[in-house]
Amino acid sequence: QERVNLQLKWVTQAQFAGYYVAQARGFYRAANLDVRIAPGGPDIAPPQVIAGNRADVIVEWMPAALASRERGVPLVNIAQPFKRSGMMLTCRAETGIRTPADLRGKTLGVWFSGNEYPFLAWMSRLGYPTNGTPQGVRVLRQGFNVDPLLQRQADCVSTMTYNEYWQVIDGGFRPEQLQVFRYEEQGVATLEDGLYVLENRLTDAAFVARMARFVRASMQGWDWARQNPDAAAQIVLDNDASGAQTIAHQRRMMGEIARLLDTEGGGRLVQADYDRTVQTLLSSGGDSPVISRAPTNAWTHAVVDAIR
Amino acid sequence: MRTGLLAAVVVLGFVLAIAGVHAPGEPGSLAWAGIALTAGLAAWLVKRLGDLPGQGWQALAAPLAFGATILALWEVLVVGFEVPMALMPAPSAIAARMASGAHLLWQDFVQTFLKAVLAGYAIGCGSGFLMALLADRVPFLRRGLLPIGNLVAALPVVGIAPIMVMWFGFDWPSKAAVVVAMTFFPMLVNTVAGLAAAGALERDLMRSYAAGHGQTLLLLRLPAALPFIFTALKVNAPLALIGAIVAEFFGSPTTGMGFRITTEAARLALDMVWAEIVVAAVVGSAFYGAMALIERRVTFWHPSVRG
Amino acid sequence: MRWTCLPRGSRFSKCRSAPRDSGRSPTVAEPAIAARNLSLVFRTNDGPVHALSDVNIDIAPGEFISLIGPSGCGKTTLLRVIADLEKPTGGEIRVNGVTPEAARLARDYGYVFQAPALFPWRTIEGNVMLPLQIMGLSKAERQERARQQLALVNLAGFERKFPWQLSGGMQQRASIARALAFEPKLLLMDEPFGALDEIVRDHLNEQLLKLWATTRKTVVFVTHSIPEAVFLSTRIVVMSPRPGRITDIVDCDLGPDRPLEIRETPEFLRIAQRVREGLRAGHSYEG
Amino acid sequence: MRWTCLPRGSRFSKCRSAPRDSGRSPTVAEPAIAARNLSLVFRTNDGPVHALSDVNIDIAPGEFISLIGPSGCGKTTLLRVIADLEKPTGGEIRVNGVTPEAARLARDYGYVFQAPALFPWRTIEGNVMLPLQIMGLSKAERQERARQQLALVNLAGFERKFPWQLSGGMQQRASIARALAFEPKLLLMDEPFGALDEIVRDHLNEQLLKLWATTRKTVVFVTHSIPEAVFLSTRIVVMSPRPGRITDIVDCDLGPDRPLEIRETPEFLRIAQRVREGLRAGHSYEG
Amino acid sequence: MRASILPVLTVSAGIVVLWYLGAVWLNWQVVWDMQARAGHAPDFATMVSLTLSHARPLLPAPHQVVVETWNSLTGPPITSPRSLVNHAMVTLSAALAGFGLGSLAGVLLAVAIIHVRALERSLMPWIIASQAVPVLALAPIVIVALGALGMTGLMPKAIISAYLCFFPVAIGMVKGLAAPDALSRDLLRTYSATPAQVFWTLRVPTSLPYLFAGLKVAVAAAVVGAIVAELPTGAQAGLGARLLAGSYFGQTLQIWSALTVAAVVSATLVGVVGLAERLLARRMGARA
Ligand SMILES: Nc1ncnc2c1ncn2[C@@H]1O[C@H](COP(=O)(O)OP(=O)(O)OP(=O)(O)O)[C@@H](O)[C@H]1O
Ligand SMILES: Nc1ncnc2c1ncn2[C@@H]1O[C@H](COP(=O)(O)OP(=O)(O)OP(=O)(O)O)[C@@H](O)[C@H]1O
Ligand SMILES: Cc1ncc(C[n+]2csc(CCO)c2C)c(N)n1
Ligand SMILES: [Mg+2]
Ligand SMILES: [Mg+2]
Repeated sequence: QERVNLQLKWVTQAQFAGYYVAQARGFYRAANLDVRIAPGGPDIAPPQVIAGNRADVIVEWMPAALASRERGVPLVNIAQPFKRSGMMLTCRAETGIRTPADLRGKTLGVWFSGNEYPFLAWMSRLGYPTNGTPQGVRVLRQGFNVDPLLQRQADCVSTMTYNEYWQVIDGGFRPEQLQVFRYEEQGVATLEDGLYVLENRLTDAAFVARMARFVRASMQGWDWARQNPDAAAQIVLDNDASGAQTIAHQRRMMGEIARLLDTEGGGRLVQADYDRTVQTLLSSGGDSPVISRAPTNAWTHAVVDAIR
Repeated sequence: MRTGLLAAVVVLGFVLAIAGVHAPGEPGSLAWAGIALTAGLAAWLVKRLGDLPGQGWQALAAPLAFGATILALWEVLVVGFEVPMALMPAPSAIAARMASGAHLLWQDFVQTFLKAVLAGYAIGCGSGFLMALLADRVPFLRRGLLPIGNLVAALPVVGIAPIMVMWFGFDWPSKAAVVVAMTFFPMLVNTVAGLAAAGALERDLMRSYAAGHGQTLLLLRLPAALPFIFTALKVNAPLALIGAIVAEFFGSPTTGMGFRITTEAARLALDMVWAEIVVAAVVGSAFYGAMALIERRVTFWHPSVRG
Repeated sequence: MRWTCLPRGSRFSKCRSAPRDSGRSPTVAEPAIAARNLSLVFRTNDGPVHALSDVNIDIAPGEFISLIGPSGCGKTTLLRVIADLEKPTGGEIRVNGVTPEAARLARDYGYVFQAPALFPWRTIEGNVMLPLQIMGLSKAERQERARQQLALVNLAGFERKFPWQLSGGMQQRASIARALAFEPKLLLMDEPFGALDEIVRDHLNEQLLKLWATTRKTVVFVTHSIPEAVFLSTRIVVMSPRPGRITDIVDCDLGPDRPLEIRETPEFLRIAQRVREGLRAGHSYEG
Repeated sequence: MRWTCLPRGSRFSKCRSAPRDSGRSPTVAEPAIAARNLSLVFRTNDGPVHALSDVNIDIAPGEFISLIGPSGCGKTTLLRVIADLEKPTGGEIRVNGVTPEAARLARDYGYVFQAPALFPWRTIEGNVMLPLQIMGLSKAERQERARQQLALVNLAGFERKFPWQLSGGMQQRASIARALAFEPKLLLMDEPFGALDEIVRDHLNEQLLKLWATTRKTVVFVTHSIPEAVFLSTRIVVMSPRPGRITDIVDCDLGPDRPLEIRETPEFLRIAQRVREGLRAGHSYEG
Repeated sequence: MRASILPVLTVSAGIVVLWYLGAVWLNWQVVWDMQARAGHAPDFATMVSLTLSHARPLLPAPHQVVVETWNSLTGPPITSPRSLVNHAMVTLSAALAGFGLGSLAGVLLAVAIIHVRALERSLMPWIIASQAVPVLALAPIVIVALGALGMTGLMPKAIISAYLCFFPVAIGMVKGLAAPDALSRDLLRTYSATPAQVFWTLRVPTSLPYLFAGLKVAVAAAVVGAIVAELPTGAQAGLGARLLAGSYFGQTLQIWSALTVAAVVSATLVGVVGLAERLLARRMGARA
């Protein structure tokens, strides 16, 4: 059996169900792989982990991956199981926010750490400065959860369709009391959860073959998870060492994740999505742009092609 | 004199080494041998400087030489082995970034140090001190409050920071609150220990004057406790800075040293991360140094100062 | 309170031993210090130490009492009990008609400890001013009194020094100045002149006697010097150790005016001899 | 080293003053202590203090030298310079032919400080054993010697007490026992008997004299008691303050056997008188 | 010991009362908003009971914390990831290892500094500077670097924990080792005692009050360090993981119960150090 170390972007949850399912159902073993899954967390930067040779492949969002590439960690996207973005901005309706135009002068919670670029791109498209001037918006670096919204410290907060949004609902809001803006719909969506490896390793045919088996088994896992959401949620829960997750929440998350997946494509990156992501990032502007020029060779179909 | 010559050799060695690694082409094994030799000489230089008598610039020479050596080695190794910036930037890259990002660094310094740290440090040390006095004054409280004080004050930052953000909002007050929680306990413990440090005979003297509790405190026990209190003030100086920076991790406005460190780290802009770290280290040391300086002046009578 | 001793030469013997268990001074209305069956036992890890046992004494206001006795016999302990620094484990003690605690709270005591106990963070002047500051005197007055007292103990010019910059004897003199500066009703002095040379000692003996004669303070004074005790005291209490108890109380009616030369008079030598015998009797080194 | 003093009665005057600036003992080959133009100035916040000025003295091996002088005249400082605890700012000093530092490193010194300096965390026995422990003696021997020395200073039974459970005089005796236990070549004693009563003091004086007579240690001894100095010493160094200097060196040829009664002999009293005059001359209280 | 039970109870009772009042006051707004959104307008008594039983409170009521803590301590089997006992043990072991390493390092450093003047001058400023470096920011790098050296599991956490706790020990100890008074040092000088002898017979006993004050701070810091170090290891197990997960999912009660356990662990460790101090002091003849 060949070893594969997989570094996740975040803590164990249904967002990564495919990988846990592939492991629990023996898909990896069937592909002659011994996969070790390392959960992430708020201060784990998967690119750093892979640059330090502590992982063979990582789950990362494309903005962060491209940023790393520009800073000397040559990440290459080998597969893109998530087709759509689940990120959105969720506002309390009582603030009177109905359209993006109403955001002016409001306080918005935003995730930083590489996740702020879609937001910045959106704001620069709307022409709102983000430095707290009254003509623009006031930005808070949102912590891990939606408390700022519940406690009225912010008018809007960032949420994922599959996670934080439901925490707002659990916090006592009914959907009609919320106004959501999906990044997909605002045209500033970027690609999320893709699989990335270091460029130089792709010259090794054996490694490409190993990754091909890995991607295939992972996509099998995603397929199974999509069809058996409740069982997948239970598998995720069994793998949660923190003991903090609840089954109800994970089931709901699995349901939402399923809508973002692209299992038919077998994880093949669609170039149009990639181009849109790069465009969005290049337009995010500011004093410290995440990428200053369009990257080259940041993705490859070599691995998905090798699957066949 | 010999020291001066040695210093010149070391400086020349490092200048050559740095120029060498920056020049195109791989440094050969001869170059590495030269670098190792220079490093050895530098260690000897630091030792010599450390043994210099005197209090003025001589006292600064050794740490500066030590620091400069570390920096030079760092530069040579990082550039020489072509370590990616994402893992470890070279000092020259950090310096360049410090120059170009000076306004951001200043803004973060104001937000984190001038607002959160100073406020939190003052309140935290002050309340730890007052709590110790209170516990000392009322034996009932001493027995009741101290165990509970231990309990409350030993809470981990990671746990309280999100709660403080909930309570005090995103801006600096929540960071100050975390700093309060962090600095409180060292001050409490040290003040309590210090208040027990006055000699029995001196206490008897005050007793024979029927000096009130306050007078005994002010005239005898607090002066005797000062060495302990300053220990806490010194320990707390860098601690407060760490506390504020870590607290910014759990929600913040878009300025602050902790904000910058985490966001830039996630983008692998490690030059900026290290620039902030340099600022933190310098500020923390200066803060500590200020406390140490005050300590020397105030506790001039203590054997550890008198020598 | 009047001086109760008879004028010089009016009686044949001015030195008279009081019966052991009633150490009462002849004409006492309300004693400054009255101890009844006083005892004190220290509990230590290896058994109790009987520091005071069955001590009875009445000290009239204005008396000058010396305690003398072998090392470890309980002199310091007795002073500490009087000053409310130690609670007796048996018996009773009254100071000026009240408990030692009440007397202490009324700031009746000036105590010169056996060790100087100066605060290292205060200058010599600052140390002498300490009790004055506690009593709430004005700064000007504090400084004036400190200056006077330091001059009295011949430490003028050392006001600004710190304790560790002084010799042992100088530190002890500073501590004497500190106790005198504050003009207490009751002066408790534990071997104050132990570390001083003969000449300074004589000088300070004279000064103390003068002070006592003019202010009529009650003084309890511990010393190891028999001539000093005889020269200064109205009565000398001889103690003996384990358990610490009073073995003899020697009256010492030399009258209020005592030039240094009195130490060569036969009466003086007789009293001294008597004290020496008392001391030797209670001592474990005899023979 | 032989005893250099003349037998009793062989000369008319046994007490002779040496010329001030050459304090040389008559028949010295290599002095145990030789000081030449020794001076020491303390720098303090308010100006320099001249603690020692131009001190010249030769002390032969086996001599018993007493230093006497007013409080603050530099006796302790001189002792500290001899013991390499203070560096002189001028002049030269040799101990057993080497520098004080070398002598210290050879563990030649036993020093009894003016204050007891007992470690509060050690029992009395532990304190007495401290130097023995440092010299590397076996545990059994340490205990045996500590027991002996404590018995000598009459502290048997207090081995397991901690210093604060002892009276002032008992602490001082413990510190004497500590210095004696380790049998140094050179004994430096700074007012060791200051806090002791006459009888213990006499007893310890005799013991010290016996020890000195049998072991022929060189002893430098600070005291404020003139009789004590005369009783113990072969020579008495009289000092005077500000700047601290030697004003007189009084020979004291009473011979090696000195019963306590010698203190009543006219020779004794004459020497004492001479010392007293020297002391008074250097004193600022005269008149 | 028994004498402190009543005061502790009294003070605790006072704090609990204040805490309840605080809970009502702090949670009022959120609960009111929630009720209003649901179209209710509850009366005062209902409001009070709601503020004390809210699932995502700003400040949970004491009984909520107690119940949650008790449940997660005793509910699941000890080996399960849902058991707080399990997490507490993970953190405790890292904290103890870190405390051991850190206080040893602190003491050794202080010893070195006291004896080699050059060290104090060249090293001390950098040690202080290193303390001002935010561990949490560097922790990922540290973990990655140590992982590259083959250290995983307990060790990296213990090292971060040690890094946080060596400083108070070192600073206190430097002070304490320099605290012996001049006379005692002179005494040993006359014996020409070796530096090692001065160290053991004089410096160590004098430094103990400083050492123990430092150790108490350090042991609490060790727990904090272990918790902080749990985050970049993937926050999988330990009280830090619980805190983070609780925070991530807005499970305020979970945060508070993890905090409670962390505080109890810290306070117990501080108490143990204090007990050791008292026992030692008694052996060294301290006055009652
Ligand atoms: N705190 C204490 N604990 C236990 N024993 C003590 C304590 N203080 C004093 N003692 C013992 O009490 C006895 C009397 O001590 P005290 O200090 O009164 O003697 P003293 O007469 O003043 O002696 P000295 O002339 O040596 O000062 C001694 O045996 C001493 O060991
Ligand atoms: N560390 C110091 N700093 C400054 N001055 C000092 C210091 N030590 C001693 N002196 C001064 O030196 C002089 C001599 O002091 P020393 O202790 O030698 O006197 P001494 O003869 O032993 O007196 P005593 O009999 O009172 O003990 C004094 O005036 C004292 O103030
Ligand atoms: C400090 C912090 N930074 C970023 C994210 C965003 N994030 C990282 S992974 C992920 C998937 C959702 O579960 C999301 C939204 C966060 N939550 N907290
Ligand atoms: Mg006494
Ligand atoms: Mg002296």
